[in-house]
Amino acid sequence: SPLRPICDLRVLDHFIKEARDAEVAMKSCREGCSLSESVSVPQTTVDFDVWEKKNGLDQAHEVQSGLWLLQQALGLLRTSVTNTALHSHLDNSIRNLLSINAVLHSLHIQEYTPPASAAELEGTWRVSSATDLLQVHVNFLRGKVRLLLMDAQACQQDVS
Amino acid sequence: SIDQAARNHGKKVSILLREEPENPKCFAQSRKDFTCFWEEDEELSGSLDQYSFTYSYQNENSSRCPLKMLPAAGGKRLFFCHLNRIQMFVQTDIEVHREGRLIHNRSLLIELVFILDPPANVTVSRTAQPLQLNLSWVPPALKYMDDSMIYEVIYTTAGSNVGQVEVVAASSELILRGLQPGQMYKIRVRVKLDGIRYNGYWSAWSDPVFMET
Amino acid sequence: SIDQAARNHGKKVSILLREEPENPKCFAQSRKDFTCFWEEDEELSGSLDQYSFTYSYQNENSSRCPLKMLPAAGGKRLFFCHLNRIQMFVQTDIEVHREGRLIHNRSLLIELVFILDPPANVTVSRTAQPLQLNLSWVPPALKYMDDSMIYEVIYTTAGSNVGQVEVVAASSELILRGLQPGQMYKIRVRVKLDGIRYNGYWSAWSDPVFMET
Repeated sequence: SPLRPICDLRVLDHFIKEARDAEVAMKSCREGCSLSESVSVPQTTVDFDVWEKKNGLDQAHEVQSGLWLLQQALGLLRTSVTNTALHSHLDNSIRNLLSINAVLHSLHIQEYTPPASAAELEGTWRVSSATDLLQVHVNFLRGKVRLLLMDAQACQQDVS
Repeated sequence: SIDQAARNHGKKVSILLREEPENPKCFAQSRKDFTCFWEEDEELSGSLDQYSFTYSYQNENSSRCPLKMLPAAGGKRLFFCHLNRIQMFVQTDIEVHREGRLIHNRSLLIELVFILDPPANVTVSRTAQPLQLNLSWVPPALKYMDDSMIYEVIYTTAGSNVGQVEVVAASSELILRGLQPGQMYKIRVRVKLDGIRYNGYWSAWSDPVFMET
Repeated sequence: SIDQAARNHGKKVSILLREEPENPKCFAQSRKDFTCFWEEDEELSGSLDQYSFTYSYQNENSSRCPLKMLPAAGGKRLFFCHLNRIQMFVQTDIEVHREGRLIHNRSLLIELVFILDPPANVTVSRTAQPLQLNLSWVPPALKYMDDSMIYEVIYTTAGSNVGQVEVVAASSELILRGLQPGQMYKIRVRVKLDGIRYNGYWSAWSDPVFMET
């Protein structure tokens, strides 16, 4: 069956709220919640003038590579955290990232081929604390991911 | 309570047996709780170890889900698989084999097969106006999903078989207007996800509440 | 108009002086317009060139923002910095020094400190039903943000001090129901971002509109 485009942005808003719940849980975590080594993360910052000048493919690529980096980073954090309450938040966050990829796929945004290593990606930086990582995660979803979904071509004709 | 949860679960199974022609029948109850099952005649069914239930999410290897068997009414048996790790917005492919032979297969999106618990604490009270009743209820507790729920309210008078139905979206209260005087009304509510982000089946009806106009 | 813009700006400053304990107080008005300020006693404050306001976005060098000073009521002075180049969804670190000594510092996300202009063209009309009024307004024009706005509507009868409040999300109209007959209603609306992607403070109230039931 042809995939229905998922245009309701509340899907993403839901993931944003859960990402924030994970960030809050991490902030109050006292034991077994540290990151074992520093990880590469995407730039979250949005200057609207700059963003609007990029073409759709570049915007999509920036979002997809960021989502991939966050998947790797959260996966690593998942293995270094021992706190069980956090496990459930992190499992959920990782599943949500996969779901966001599925949403992008439903909007006919070109499939992303991940690089062999994060070092190949431009515009990344490193964080060494779990709290910073989860903050980047929230800010990335609220910012670039939401902007990309909002402008998705597949949803433009959708005036029902 | 656990009793209540078991009763709700049983009702959901009945709803699917009635509503869903495909097999296995599957439903999500929350974002972490997905169940599939199918029914067989006791006489024709085999032992549990003859069956295998496998599922795979897009681009993932397939996994096996352990099965449980339960006797059911009318000489039937139900075979259940229950998943805690679920992935939404991604196609899920399901296969059931019996002794190596494929007996059921189905592809679905988990976010489209929700059955919620019925609305709780349905409460009715009189309003300042004579032929109106104020109705409210508590939506099933699903974090961040209550803005996607729609409700159906059915109300009937004691003698009558035909009920009047109202549909309510994204609100958990309703004023029933234009009622008949001096009647005992019986009111029930059910809930479903609205089909925009999430979809599924209508829940069971809530326990009824009664009020005289 | 420029007058209107200046009046709106002044109202936003008053709102922050009342609502925001931290210093400097900062607000965004649009995607390209971010202002910070703090207040000092005229007698204790220095000359403008004693102060420096610096800000930096994560992973960037810090920049200096030129300051302006304005006299305010009650023997106060306000020091303002206005940024045109703004970055959202990233932490902004702000420091204010006076003669080399740090007097204020604050970290914030610009997209979380919006104050919008109040809703415009608030319009009220009668409906077919007697004790209802139809209300609509025009949201502030902000690209990317119109689906993130929530509104508060307050309506009071002439004699009364207590208003009734309704909250509206993602719609710019409302039907007021259950009003009292033969009353003059005064109605005002304010707006805020909903807190998911963008957040901030409640705007000033719109100019009131009046309608008799």
